[in-house]
Amino acid sequence: MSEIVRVIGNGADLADGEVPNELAEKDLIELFRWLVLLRTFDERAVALQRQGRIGTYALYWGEEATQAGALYACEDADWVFPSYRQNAIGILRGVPASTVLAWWRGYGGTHGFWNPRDHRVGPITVPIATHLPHAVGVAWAAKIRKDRASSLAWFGDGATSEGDFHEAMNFASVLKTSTVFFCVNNQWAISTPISKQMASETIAQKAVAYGMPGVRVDGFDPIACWKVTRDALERGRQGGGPTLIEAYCYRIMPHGTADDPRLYRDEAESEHWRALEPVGRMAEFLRRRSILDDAQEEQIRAEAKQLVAQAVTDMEAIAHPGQEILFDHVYASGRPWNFDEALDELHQVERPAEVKPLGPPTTPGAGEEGKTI
Amino acid sequence: MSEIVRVIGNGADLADGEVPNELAEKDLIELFRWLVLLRTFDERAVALQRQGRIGTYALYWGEEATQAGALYACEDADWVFPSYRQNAIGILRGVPASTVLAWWRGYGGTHGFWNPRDHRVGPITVPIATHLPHAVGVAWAAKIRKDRASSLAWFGDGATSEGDFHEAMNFASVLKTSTVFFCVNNQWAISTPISKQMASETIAQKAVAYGMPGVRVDGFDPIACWKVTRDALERGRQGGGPTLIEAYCYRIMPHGTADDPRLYRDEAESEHWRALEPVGRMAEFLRRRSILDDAQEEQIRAEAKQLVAQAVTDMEAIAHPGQEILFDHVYASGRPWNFDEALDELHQVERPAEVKPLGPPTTPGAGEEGKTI
Amino acid sequence: MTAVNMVEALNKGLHEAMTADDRVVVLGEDVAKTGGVFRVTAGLLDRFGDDRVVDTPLAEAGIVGSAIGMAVYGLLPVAEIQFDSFVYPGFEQIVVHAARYAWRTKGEVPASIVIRIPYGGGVRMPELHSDSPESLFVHTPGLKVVCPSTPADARNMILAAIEDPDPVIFMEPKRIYRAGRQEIPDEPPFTVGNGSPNGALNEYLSKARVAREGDDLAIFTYGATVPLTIDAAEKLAREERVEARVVDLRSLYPLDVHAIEKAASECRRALVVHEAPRTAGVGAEVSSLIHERVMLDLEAPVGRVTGYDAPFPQFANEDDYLPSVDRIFAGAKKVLEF
Amino acid sequence: MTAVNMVEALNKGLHEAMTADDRVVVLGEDVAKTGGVFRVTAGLLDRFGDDRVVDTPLAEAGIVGSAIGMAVYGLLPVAEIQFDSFVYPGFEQIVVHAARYAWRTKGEVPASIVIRIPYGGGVRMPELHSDSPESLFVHTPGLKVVCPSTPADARNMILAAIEDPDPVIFMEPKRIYRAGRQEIPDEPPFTVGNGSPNGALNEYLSKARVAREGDDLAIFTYGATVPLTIDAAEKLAREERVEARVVDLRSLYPLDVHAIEKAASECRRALVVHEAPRTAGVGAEVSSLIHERVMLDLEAPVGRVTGYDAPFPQFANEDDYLPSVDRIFAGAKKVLEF
Ligand SMILES: Cc1ncc(C[n+]2csc(CCOP(=O)(O)OP(=O)(O)O)c2C)c(N)n1
Ligand SMILES: Cc1ncc(C[n+]2csc(CCOP(=O)(O)OP(=O)(O)O)c2C)c(N)n1
Ligand SMILES: [Mg+2]
Ligand SMILES: [Mg+2]
Repeated sequence: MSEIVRVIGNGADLADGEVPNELAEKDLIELFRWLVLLRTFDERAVALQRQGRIGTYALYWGEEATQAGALYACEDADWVFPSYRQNAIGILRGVPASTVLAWWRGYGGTHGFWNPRDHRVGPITVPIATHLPHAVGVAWAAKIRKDRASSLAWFGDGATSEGDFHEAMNFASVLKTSTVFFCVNNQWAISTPISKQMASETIAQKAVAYGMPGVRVDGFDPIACWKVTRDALERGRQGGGPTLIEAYCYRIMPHGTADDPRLYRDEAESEHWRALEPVGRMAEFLRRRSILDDAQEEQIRAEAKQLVAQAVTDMEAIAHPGQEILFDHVYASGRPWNFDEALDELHQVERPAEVKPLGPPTTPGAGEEGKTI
Repeated sequence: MSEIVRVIGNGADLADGEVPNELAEKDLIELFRWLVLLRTFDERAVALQRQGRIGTYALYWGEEATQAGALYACEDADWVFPSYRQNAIGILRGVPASTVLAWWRGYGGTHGFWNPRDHRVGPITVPIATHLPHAVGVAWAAKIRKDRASSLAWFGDGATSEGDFHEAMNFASVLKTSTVFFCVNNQWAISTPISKQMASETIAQKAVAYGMPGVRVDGFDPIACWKVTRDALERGRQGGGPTLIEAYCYRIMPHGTADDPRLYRDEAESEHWRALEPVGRMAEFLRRRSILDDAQEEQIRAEAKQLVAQAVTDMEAIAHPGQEILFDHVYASGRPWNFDEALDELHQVERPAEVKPLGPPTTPGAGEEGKTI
Repeated sequence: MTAVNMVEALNKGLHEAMTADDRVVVLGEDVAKTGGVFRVTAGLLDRFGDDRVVDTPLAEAGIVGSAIGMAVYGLLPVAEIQFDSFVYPGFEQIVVHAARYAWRTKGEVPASIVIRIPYGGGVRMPELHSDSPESLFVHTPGLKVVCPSTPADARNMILAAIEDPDPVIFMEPKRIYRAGRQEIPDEPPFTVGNGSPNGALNEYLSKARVAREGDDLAIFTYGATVPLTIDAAEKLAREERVEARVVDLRSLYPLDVHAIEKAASECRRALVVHEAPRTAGVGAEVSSLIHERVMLDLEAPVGRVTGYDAPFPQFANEDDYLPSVDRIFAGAKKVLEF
Repeated sequence: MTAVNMVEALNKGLHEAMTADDRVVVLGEDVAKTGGVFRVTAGLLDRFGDDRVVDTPLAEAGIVGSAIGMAVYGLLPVAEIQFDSFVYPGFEQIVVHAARYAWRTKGEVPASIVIRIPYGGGVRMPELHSDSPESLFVHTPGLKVVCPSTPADARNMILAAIEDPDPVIFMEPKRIYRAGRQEIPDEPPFTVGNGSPNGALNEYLSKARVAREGDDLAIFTYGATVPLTIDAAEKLAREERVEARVVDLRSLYPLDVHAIEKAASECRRALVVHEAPRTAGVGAEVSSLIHERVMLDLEAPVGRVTGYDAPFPQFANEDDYLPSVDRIFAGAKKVLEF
């Protein structure tokens, strides 16, 4: 099967490859900035969850390259569709980080949701693989309208088992939409290893079923992720149809903040992969090429920290949403009659005293042992 | 992509291949007998529909090799799951032909249904691709019970687009069930040609997505269909897991008795393929080898005719089912209370006068222009 | 004015919508080249081209899901589900996405799609071509569910459904697709795409219609059972000297609660009729609403004449399953004689 | 006797069923190695091996569909759907196959599967982990739908569901999974696989249970709202000197109509409580049944306190959405003061 595309070596036995010409030094720095911002957000979110300031959180620590690298390859008009795992991707496109945090705090409406058209970033999608047909529909619509927009959707190795993955891949290939199917193969779906998820040697080879190119890339390598995505988008724009990208990596972390991987896997394996994590690896790479120095890195990290800190402040400044939010925005055409009656019913009783911004931090045994998001 | 397996030539430029050793002359005659029986049933059913004695019917004229060839390769313990297209497959396993006809006459209960365990033949399945997971489940259960049984399911080219096809293929490959996915690629799904159904060059290559062998076979060649199925079952039984078979052929006939293909395709193309139809081709083949003579063929055809004629008589001897049939067999554990009340309601009014065994033969414009089954 | 049947009326509405607004696209299995198995989309391919009228692969989740994506981008897709029971594979996309996209995007990006579903029995088809799944959608917050029973309504309602920013499940009673012709105006009642004429949405998508006047009994129904109910009402008038008011609900979600209250309390007796199974069906909701709101006006409990809580039968017995004029008549008498 | 919570009770029942009958197999996402995200299937893998306890690929139609196939072959599969909303991709298999297999095979080969669905809100989870989809199944002929509200019922009902030849949708109120412990007998009430002790099925799968005695008002509910309703009843007793009878429906299809009639007519006032959306929900059916059958015994229309007809909210607002003790109390007072 196809080779794994890689650009960044490990500074030891694995040599660095060529940086594509189109990526100037300032691009590499900007890409690094994105990686650091994603990382900073993620680490902070985990801390917030531990403190009971947001709810269960699906962390993506280690998968930043698959997100920033792919997004950096997109044009501004291109649409991207995250799963829950790429929950913060919008912050690289202008969605306020506080909005994403508010989503995890259990806020809806204007606090926790955004308008996908504002930044061409789809909503956080919880039901596995269901956003893939949407990505196809968007690119299909753009094609009909003769617009230049492409689409990209991220999803996991587990998601490839769902019917929606298959139907979306097939629609895209038949309709030749410019869509990138970006599979983050972190080798785990909660406790299920990829060996129980599929019998194919690679995920990339699933593209053969659709007469579509399938590419494997090092999912810890942001430049390689950029490169394969750029190539796929280029081909798509020229009418070459969709591409399946398999970003081979590993879920170094638990599935979510309520998950305990020691129940089902040997954590020594995670340690092995941890050495390849993308943020440190990119920093090393830039240092080897003298593109990044201590001061600059410090500054980038400080800026990210600052941005996320502000987001936390902003999130916590949001007043707990009123009860009316239940009926807001359900219908774009206006409230049906029964909503008004429901509001009356709602207002008749005192608001439940137990409504807090959040319940206590997840404690096993408290009936909240669900560890999926 | 893989070669198309073929054994029977056309008596002209296309040479005959080797008949597998395991197929003795009596097997070839028996296989021919099956082909003739299926053909006879199908032609009679079309006539019955034209006469308004059964309802809309999904004919399979030309696809007999994919059915008889594959079934002949099965052991008695192996389970087979038809779509609507293989509706009469059960008659080769002991399901009364009158039962199948009764199904098309709109009869349920003991008249039009059978017990799949009696002959290891699944029910006629109308919703596309939904029987594929059942075939997987049966083979999986057999594996758990350490029984020798395998399973086989037939489905069309269009069915490969459904999520259930994908999920079943994936489950079978992960669980290594002994299952044969027998795709009858007749190149049409009602009015939709395969070029609008998929972008892959072949259907067989879809097996790559599941790390499963994919095989192409001439769908008009019963011996070749036998051979690839036998090989697949052999591999499955030895723990080699499932196989995808693509039986390449053509839907020479309309989709069903209410369909008019002239609306969407050039019927000259059908004519081209008609020359390859399996019953005549098998007869010619057997004659070339002097396995079949006129008298024998005559006799086989006469027997088939006789069997089907008897089935028509038997079907028409069935009294129109009573109203109680609505509530029969819905629950194996017995009738819930509301069924008894419903029966009371039913008996309160005179039975609708307009209940006839059948409505008039489908006439376009009469609100019955639906042409799918 | 032209006399058309329901198929022609829907076809006319689709032509009008596609002409008025080039964001309207039609997709589904066999909708383009043949114009749909019921010919509702006939002629659209020739007129509007294969960019806007598309024969899709055979996959309902793919159809609904990609239609949602198109709507998110800004188009107005009209998806056809070939027969009722084939909507089930698309059910997840409808419930978790179509119904929640507006909610999930601050009301700014509703899944502005129409899902057309020819539904119901009476056409002598094999298994799973005769279901009435509307209650499943009525129970799903975020959707609108409508069902015409006349050619004129069908045309107006399909236009309004396309105009409506919210996802509309558009149930088409296939049994009466060609049951009769009705004169309809040549010009559409409004132009699709002209900035949501809310009056039109209100008029055509949320209001019940009195299909027959009467004051002795209110019968609520929709779709293919409307003409049967009118026949039963005529029989009641003839044989029992009872004048039943027949209310064609048209909108199943939201229900036109004022029309329901009014008819029930004016007639003091009420009956609901539908083909779908009884338990937790639309009839249960209408019955509950009436009792909750105007029970004191009633002389009898609200009756229900519905499909039975059994799988839709093989077609030789479908007339036993379907509400018939006689069953509606008997159900009405039960309410009248209480 | 051992004191167990609902998770432990279900776990015990599954152990008992698997021990008694080797045709019982358990399948689903993450059910084996970790014992399920809620740990209901914990320990089964170690005890019964990976042939009978299987972590499947992530695909609900595949799970339900292959379970049906296993049942057709002769096994008794228990499938887990990880969370409520993830049943929708398996919906087609449930409606067109699980619900119709017996019917389609002369009653000889029912799809003898149990589909376990942890459902409902109150656990502070993100979108689509808090739905209550039971009404969709209640409306689907051919299924049984049950829902326990106590550890003892959970254990008896899971055993009976496995024993039952028909497909059972087994709704598990995840909010009260660990809400409290209850003493249950060490020995199971019957042995699974011993030729369908019909008494047991009848006892544990079709009968409502009076969870609190009272004669002034009948409140019908099930699942996680049972304890809340009992609290509301206590409050009614304290503050209003009204003794409400709380009826835990347990079986949602078929409903225990005799228990419903009896309680409603004896109390003369009735209320239905559930989390699922109101329109065409179980409450609508219960309300309709009561009015149809015993309206003359009623002093007031049957009330409904339910989830709203809106998508289940983001969790910071879920307590606003869910029926609370106060809302049930208010709903009861409305019925009482009518
Ligand atoms: C339809 C559906 N089924 C089940 C789940 C529960 N669930 C949440 S995450 C997850 C595993 C996903 O694995 P994968 O696709 O590999 O993505 P990853 O979590 O590794 O990013 C599961 C089963 C869900 N969200 N949606
Ligand atoms: C889920 C579902 N969607 C749609 C249909 C309507 N339908 C019946 S047959 C058919 C075409 C099937 O084509 P294919 O799979 O190639 O099989 P063939 O008819 O050629 O044997 C369609 C769309 C259906 N039966 N089930
Ligand atoms: Mg994964
Ligand atoms: Mg075909």
